[in-house]
Amino acid sequence: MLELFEGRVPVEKTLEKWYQANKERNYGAFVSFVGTIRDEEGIEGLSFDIYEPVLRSWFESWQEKARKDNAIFYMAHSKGDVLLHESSYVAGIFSPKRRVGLEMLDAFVEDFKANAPIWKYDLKNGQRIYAADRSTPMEGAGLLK
Amino acid sequence: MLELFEGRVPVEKTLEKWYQANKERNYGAFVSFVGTIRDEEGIEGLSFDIYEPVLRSWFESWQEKARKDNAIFYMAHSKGDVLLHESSYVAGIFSPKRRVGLEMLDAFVEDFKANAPIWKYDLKNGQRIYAADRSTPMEGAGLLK
Amino acid sequence: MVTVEFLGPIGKEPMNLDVRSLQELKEQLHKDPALTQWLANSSVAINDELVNDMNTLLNDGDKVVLLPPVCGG
Amino acid sequence: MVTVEFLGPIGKEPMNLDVRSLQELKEQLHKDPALTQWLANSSVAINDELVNDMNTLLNDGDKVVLLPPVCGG
Repeated sequence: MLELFEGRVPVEKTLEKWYQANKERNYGAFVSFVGTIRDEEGIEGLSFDIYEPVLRSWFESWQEKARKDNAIFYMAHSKGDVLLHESSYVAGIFSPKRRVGLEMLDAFVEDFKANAPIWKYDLKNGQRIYAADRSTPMEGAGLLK
Repeated sequence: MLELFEGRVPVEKTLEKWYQANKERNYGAFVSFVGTIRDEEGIEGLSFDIYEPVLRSWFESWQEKARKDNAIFYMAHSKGDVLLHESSYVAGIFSPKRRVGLEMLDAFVEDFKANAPIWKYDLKNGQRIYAADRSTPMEGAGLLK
Repeated sequence: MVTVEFLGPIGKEPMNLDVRSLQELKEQLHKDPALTQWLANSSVAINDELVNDMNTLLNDGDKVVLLPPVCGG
Repeated sequence: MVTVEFLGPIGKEPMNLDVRSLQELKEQLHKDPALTQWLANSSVAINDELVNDMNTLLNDGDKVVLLPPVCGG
């Protein structure tokens, strides 16, 4: 399941909801990742744009992979502004055994960074500045170069 | 921090407490693992013995490793009986960046399985049966052979 | 007619263009010098499917989006 | 005198033994045939520190524990 939030992700409620929805479903392992905005480089926070249709297909392709291992992915992400020490990203996977969960979550988060259609901006001195230096061209970039 | 519980670990409260205690401390990543008892092989649940002094030193040696990477480990585990679909083990790590967290949690959980002084029993037909086939000799085993 | 949307930091209003191929689209878009850097590092989706092939045909009513470099999380 | 505790599934009451070395301890413990299998796969801690060296000395009042194969989680 993929959930988007205006502003920060409510981490505790999100993890609780996922856990509750799956605890009786005979998964032995639940591995999760929470990303929180760090106070660094003088930023006041981060801000995100998301292109939802492509994000949903990207997520579905991972859900498909997970299904083959009898696992299931969850993800929550922020749109708009997220302030320092708030969380913008939560990902989780339920799997029968821990090894599959740990490995798939790792691969998922890596691919997420490279290919999920989300744009990040620093909030600095009241401005919203594209994080160009930390951004990665997606698969197939430069087709119209 | 290492916490032991009689019976199941209260997962949501535990994750919430860890998250709350650390969200303002400028960690960018929180990776966690929850282990839940699967309904398999006809068991009614699992039961655990723990030797706490050696578990605490084992945990402290990991905490020491984490400290070098400015990370911090958390762990909660059950003593005694844990029933089907209840959770017996929660581990988490807060780190500045996600890569360190994912890798250290993976190594931590692997070493936990091999070297934490915890003994597992199947609860089956009202009996408590040592899970010999799934158990691993600890480092240095057989010294008095 | 196809509509073209420019996502994230590109910050350009959507356009309607009368183009029948990615080649034609490319030529049209290169007329705007502000787009040159973005064309070099953006991916392209037609009707929300990423495409890798310059020979992909465009049909009337197609929605094309340009996706610049990403950074989620 | 040292005390010896048998952890987890070994299921044997603690013993007090008058031994001065791991070698002596080993000989004493091998007198109980029920322990043979456990001695082959158990680790040993003295005063809650795991030991790997048969030459480690035992002092009066030491606590020795035998840790059979583990499986947490």
